Amino acid sequence: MTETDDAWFAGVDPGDPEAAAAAIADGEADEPRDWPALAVESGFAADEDEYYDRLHDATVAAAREAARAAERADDKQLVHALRAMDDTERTANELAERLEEWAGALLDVETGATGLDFAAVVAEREPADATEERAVSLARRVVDLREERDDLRTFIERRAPAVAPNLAEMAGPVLAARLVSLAGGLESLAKMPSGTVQVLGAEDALFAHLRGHAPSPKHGVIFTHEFVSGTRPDDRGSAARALAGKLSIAARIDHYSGDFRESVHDDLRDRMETIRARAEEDQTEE
Amino acid sequence: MTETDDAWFAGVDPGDPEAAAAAIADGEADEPRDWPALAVESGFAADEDEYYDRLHDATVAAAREAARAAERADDKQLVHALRAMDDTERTANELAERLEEWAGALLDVETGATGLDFAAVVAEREPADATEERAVSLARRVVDLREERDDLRTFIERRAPAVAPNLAEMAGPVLAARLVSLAGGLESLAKMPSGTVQVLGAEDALFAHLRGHAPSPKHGVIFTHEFVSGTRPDDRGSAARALAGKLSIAARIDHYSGDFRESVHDDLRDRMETIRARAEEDQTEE
Amino acid sequence: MSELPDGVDRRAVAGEERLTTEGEPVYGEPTADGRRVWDAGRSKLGAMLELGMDTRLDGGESVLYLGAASGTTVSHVADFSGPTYAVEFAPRPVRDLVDVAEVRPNLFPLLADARKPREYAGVVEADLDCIVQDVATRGQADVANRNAQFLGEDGLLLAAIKARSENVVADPDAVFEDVRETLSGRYEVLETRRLEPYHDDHLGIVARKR
Amino acid sequence: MSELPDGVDRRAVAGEERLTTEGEPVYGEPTADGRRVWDAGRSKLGAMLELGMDTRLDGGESVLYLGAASGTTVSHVADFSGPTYAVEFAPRPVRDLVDVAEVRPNLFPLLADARKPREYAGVVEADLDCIVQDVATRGQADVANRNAQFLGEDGLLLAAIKARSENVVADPDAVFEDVRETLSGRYEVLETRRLEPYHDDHLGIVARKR
Repeated sequence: MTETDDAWFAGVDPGDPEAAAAAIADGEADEPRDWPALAVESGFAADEDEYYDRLHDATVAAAREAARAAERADDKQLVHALRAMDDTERTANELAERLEEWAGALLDVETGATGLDFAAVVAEREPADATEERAVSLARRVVDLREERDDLRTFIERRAPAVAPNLAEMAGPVLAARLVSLAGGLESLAKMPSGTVQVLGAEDALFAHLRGHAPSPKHGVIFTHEFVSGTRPDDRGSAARALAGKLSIAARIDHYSGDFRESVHDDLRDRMETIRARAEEDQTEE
Repeated sequence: MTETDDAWFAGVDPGDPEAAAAAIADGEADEPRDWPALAVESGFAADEDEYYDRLHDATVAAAREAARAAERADDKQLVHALRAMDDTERTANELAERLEEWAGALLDVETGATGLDFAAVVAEREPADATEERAVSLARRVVDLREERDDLRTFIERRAPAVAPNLAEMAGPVLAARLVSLAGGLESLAKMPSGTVQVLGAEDALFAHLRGHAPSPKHGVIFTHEFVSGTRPDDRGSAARALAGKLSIAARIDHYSGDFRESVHDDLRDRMETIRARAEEDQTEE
Repeated sequence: MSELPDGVDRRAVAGEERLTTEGEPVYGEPTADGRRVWDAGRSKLGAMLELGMDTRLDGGESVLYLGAASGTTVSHVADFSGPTYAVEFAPRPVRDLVDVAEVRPNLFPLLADARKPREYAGVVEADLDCIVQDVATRGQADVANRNAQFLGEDGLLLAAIKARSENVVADPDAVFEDVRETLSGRYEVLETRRLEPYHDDHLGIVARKR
Repeated sequence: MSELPDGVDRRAVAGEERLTTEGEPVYGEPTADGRRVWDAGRSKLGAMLELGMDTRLDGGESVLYLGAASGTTVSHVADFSGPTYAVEFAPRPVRDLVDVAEVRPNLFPLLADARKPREYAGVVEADLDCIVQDVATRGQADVANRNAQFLGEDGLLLAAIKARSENVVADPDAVFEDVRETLSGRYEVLETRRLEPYHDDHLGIVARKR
C-alpha cells in the first residue's frame, strides 16, 4: 500500500468530477495525511492551488448529491408516517365507535360529542367500579391514538416541505405525502404521466372503467385540493387535469433538482384565478 | 299524606309477596319511622312478630330478585367488554403490522419477534431523531392496546363466572362471553334452540347453506372448545351437537336460576371421556 | 377486657380461645358445642371485640348494618341481636347475603346504596339502637352521618374505617383524623383503635349519636 | 480585550461596534463598507470573540469545522482562514452549506458524521492549525478527542459545549466539569467561559493539543 491509497483522489481522473465526488462520498481512511502535498507528488494536481480547486469542486458536488440522496430517502419515511397516520386515525375511530355503544349508557354521558370527541369526554371521567374503569381506560387509549395521529400529522407537515418542497407548497403537506405514498415514492411520482397522477387513489373506479363498467374517473385524491373541490362540478375535470399537470411538474423539480421554484406556483395561482373568474362570470350571467 | 304513605307496606296486600318485594325495591322515603308499630296500627300485620315475618319474606325476595336483575344487566357489560377486547386486539395487530413495515428497516431491529412482540421490542428503543421518535411512539401505542386487551380479558375472566356461572365453567369465560355476545345477551342465548347455539359465529356458512351453495356448518365458535377441536374430525359433528346441547342447558340455568349446578358439568365430562375413549380404541384397532 | 354482648362467648376451639355465636353456619367456619367461630380476621366488628374495644352492646339490640357484603359479619350480629337490617350495594354478594338471611328471621337484606338512605328509609325502622358500618367506599364518615337518622337517642355507631378507601396514597393517620373530624358533627367519638393485626390500616370507632 | 485574528474587525454598524469579516453575504446579515456583520447571537465562535476569549487565532489558519450546520459561522471562519473543512451530518442544512461553500474556494463541505473521522480522513488533511467545534450531540468531548488526529503540534481546539446535549436534566456546571475531564487526555485547556448572554448553558473552551 502506498501513502495515497486511501486518499479521496486515489485512482480518480482529475477530469472526472463525478468519480471525484463519489470517492469523497464513499471513501474511508485510517488517518489523515498531507493530502495536498501527496496529490501534487502523485500528479493529481500541478500545484496545491490546483489541488484545492479540485477539492473544492469535488466536495461541493459530493455534498450536494449526498444531501439530496439522503433527503430522497426521507420520502420513504414520509410515506410510512402518512400510512401510520391513516391507520391511527382509522383505529381511533373504530375504537371510539365501540366506546360510544358501551359508555353512552354505562356512564350516563350527556354530551353532544361523538366519535373521538366523545372519547375525550369519557377519558376525563373518574371510574366508579371495575366496569367503568375498563370503559374509561378504553377511552384513554382512543385519546392516545388521536394524539399519535396529531403527532404524525405534525411530523408530515414539517417533513413534506423538506422532501418535496414544490409538491408540498402546491398540494399542502398531507396531500403531497399522500400522492408520494400512492405512487410508491417521490421518484415513481416524478416519473408518472400526469394523467396517472390525476387518478391516483381512484384505482377502483379506474379498473371498473378499464373493464368497461364505468366512465373514466375524473380525479383521485387530488379531489381534496380546493383547486378541484372548490371548482364548480362542470369544470372539475379540467381543473383536475390542470392541477395534476402542475403537481407532476412540481414532483419532477423536487426529485431532480430539489430547489423551490416560485414560478410554477405562480402559474397555478393564475390558472386557478382564471377558472374561478370564469365560474363567477357564468353565475352572474345566469 | 298519612304517616304510612311512604312505608314499604303502604297499599300492599299482605298476601301478595311480589307486590311487597317490588315496593321494597322501588320505594323511597324522606325519613325512617316506627314502621313495625305503624304496620300493626294500619292493619298490615296483626302484631310486630307477624310484621317482621312479612318484612323478612319481602326483603329476602326483593334482594334476591334485585341481585339477579342487576347481574342480568351485567351480561350487557360482558358483551361490551368482549367486543372491546376483540377490537383492541385487532387494532393492535393492524398497527403492529404497519410498524413492522416502518421500524424494521428504520431502527435496524434484529429480533425474531413479529407483530405485538415486535412492537414491544421497538417500544423499548431510545429514539435518535424525530422519525424514530414517531416510530417508537407508535410502538408504545401498540403496547398500550395490548395491555388494554389483556385488562379486558381479565375483566371478562372475572365477570363471566358471575354473570353466567355454568356457561363460564363449561365453555371457559371468554367463549362464554362470546356466545352471549353472538346471541345478543344471556336471555336470548337461553331461549335459543341448541342447534342455533351450535352454529353461532358461523352465520356466513349457514347463509351459504340456506342459499343452497354449501353443506350445513357443523359448528361455529364452539369449535374453539377443546371438546370439539380436540376430537377427531369424524366425531366433531356429534361432539359439537352434544356440547351445544349442554351449553344451552347451562345458559338456561344461568338465566333462570343463576345457581351453579355441578351435575351438568359432570355429565359433559363423562360424555367427553366416552368420545375420547372411543377415539383411542379406534386408534388402537388400526 | 370489656364485656362481650350477651350471645357472644369465648370458647376454646382447637386449643384457642375464640369468639363464638349461635346460629346456622355460613361460610364454612369451625363450630364447637353447636356454636360457630367468629373469625376476627374476616370481620372488622369481630376484630373490635377481640381487641377489647368496649362496643357498649348488651345483645338484643336493633341494628342497621351498612356494607353487609356476603353476610359473614352480619350473620354473627343477627345471631345475638334483635331486628337486623343489612344494606349492601353490590349485586353479587347480595346473592350470598340472601342465603344467610333466609335462615335468620330477624335479618332483613336490602340491595341498596348506603350513601342514599332515602332508598331504604321506608323499610328500615327509626330509633334503632346501633349502626354497624363497614363500607369500603370514599366518604365513609359521610355515610355514617347520613344514616344517623336511623338511630334513637344515644344510639351507637360501630364503624371500621378503611384508610385506603379514602385516599390510596395519604398517611392513614391523617385520613383517620379527617374522618373523626367529619363524624364529630353527628357523633361523640367514645373510643378508637387501629385493627392491626387483624386488618391493616383500618380504624375501629365506637361513637354515640349526639 | 484579546486581539482578534487578522480579517476580523470591529466596525460601527448602526451605531454599535460589531464584529465583521469580508465575504459574500450568507444569511441576510447586515453589511457595512463591503464587510458583513458576524452576529455573536447566532454563532458560538462569534460569542467567544465578542466576550474577549483569547482564541490564539492570527488569521490564515487551516481549520476543521465540526458541526457546520447551514454554514453561518463557518462562512465567517472561511473569510479569514486558509483551507477550511466543514463537516455536517444532517442532510437538510448541508444544502445551505453547499451554497455558502460554492462561492468560497477555501471552504470544503462534507456530509459526514463528526463521530466517525474515518469517513473524512481521506479528504481532510493532517497537521491542521485549528478545530472549531459546535456539535449538539451527546459525547461532545469525545468528538473533540477523536478529531485531535487532524491537528498539528500545538494545534488549537475552539469548542462550544452545549450542556443540554449531554444531559437534559443535570446541572450545566457538572456537565462542563465532566467534559473538561474527558478532554484533558488529549488537550490542555487554556481558557473556558460561559457564553451568556449570547448562548445559554453553553461553555466556550480554548484548548491546545497535548
